[in-house]
Amino acid sequence: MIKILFFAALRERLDCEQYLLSCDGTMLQVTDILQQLQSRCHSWQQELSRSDLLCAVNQQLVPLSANVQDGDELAFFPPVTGG
Amino acid sequence: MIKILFFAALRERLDCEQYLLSCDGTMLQVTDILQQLQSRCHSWQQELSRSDLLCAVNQQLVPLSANVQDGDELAFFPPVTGG
Amino acid sequence: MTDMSIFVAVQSDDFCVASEYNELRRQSGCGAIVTFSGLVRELSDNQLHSMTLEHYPGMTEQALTAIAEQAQQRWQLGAVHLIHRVGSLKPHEQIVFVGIASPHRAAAFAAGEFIMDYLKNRAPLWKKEHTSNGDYWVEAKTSDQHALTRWG
Amino acid sequence: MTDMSIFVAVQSDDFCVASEYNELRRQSGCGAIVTFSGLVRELSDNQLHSMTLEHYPGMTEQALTAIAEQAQQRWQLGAVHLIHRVGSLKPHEQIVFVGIASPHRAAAFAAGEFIMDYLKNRAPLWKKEHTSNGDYWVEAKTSDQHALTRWG
Repeated sequence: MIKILFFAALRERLDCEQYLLSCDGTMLQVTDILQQLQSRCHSWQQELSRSDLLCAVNQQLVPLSANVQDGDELAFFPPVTGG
Repeated sequence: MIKILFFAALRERLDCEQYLLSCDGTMLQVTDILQQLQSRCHSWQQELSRSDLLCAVNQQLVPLSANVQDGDELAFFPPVTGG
Repeated sequence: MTDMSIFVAVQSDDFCVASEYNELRRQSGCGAIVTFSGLVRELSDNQLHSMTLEHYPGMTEQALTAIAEQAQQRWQLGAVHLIHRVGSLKPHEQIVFVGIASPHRAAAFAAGEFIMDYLKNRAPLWKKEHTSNGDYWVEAKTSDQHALTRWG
Repeated sequence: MTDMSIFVAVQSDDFCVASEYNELRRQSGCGAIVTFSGLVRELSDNQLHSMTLEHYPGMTEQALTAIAEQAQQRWQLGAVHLIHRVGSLKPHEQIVFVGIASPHRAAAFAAGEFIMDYLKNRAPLWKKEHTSNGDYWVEAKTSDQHALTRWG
């Protein structure tokens, strides 16, 4: 199982805070997961193909080419605006 | 009359805090006054020819080429070390 | 300077700059203390009623700690205090605090700027403004992205 | 931002960073407050008993005000507070305070650094250290002179 979190404007637009993806144990890239999520519906397709989408695996910022495996916590969010 | 003030290490080395120079009303350069002061004795000669000597006329930093006139307040001091 | 310390907090409560400053001052061997505080600015015409700071619990603390550690690797620092508030904030309220104690002023200033630049680009925090005209997520500024380039 | 203000003081009394910060926070339209405090550092082996800050009364106040004004011409600043102590100071005591309130953090940081760089080179203040080995006037640092070059 891979836990996927969405934050801020992305969370609101997807109307989803957390999504659980079953995982057969093979190593995946973040891009593979994104493709699966994008195929859910038109709005997910649109929101998850934004060029400014940021991604964290196990709470570390990573590029979309990063690997993910069973048990990981994956998060997608828009550019940050703290400070 | 021109009031001349000395500060910090320079004041100590000259053993002089304030020096009054009579002035006949003609416009002088700071360098002219320095020459007069340097001629007083060997230690004044030495201390007042240091290349890092700073000068203020009427409490504004100026180069040694600046003009001074009767009634001005002139000050010499070493590089500043506040902050 | 005998030791280095990092203090990081993510909290909904307000912070007290005076307390943080007094802690930083206790760091031995430090002749320079720089603090930065970020406040909620009003919009023009007082349209901003409040702001909500959303964050990624757990990751925010890690990200802020990592940024403080990077600063300590780059400069000789005695102490770094980094506090970010989350939740609902009104205009004029304090949002973020960065405090640096260092032997030297150049290091203290540079570390403060570095930490704020990285925080603005790397810490998972998002602002939503509640205004007379509706609620809006704040857009990231390209100037904040450009600020990072100077650190190589 | 409705107005700009400059507060300059040269005093033997200690100052209170918390009070200065609270004043700076009152400046409307400012989202960023940067403070710098300089403290008396110990020498190695605790040899420093105290320090005397000599200054040029009258000129010091003028020089500090002129530096603050220059900063306000370069950057969009709401308020600048600049306090320098004179007289006898012990290790760990506060020497100098610079506080900046500005709409933007980059301006606040830059103005703080600018003011300290100019103060170190232009304000008529001199430090004499009283140590176990005697009394010594502090030598000006070339690094402080070089710091000025970046401001053009």
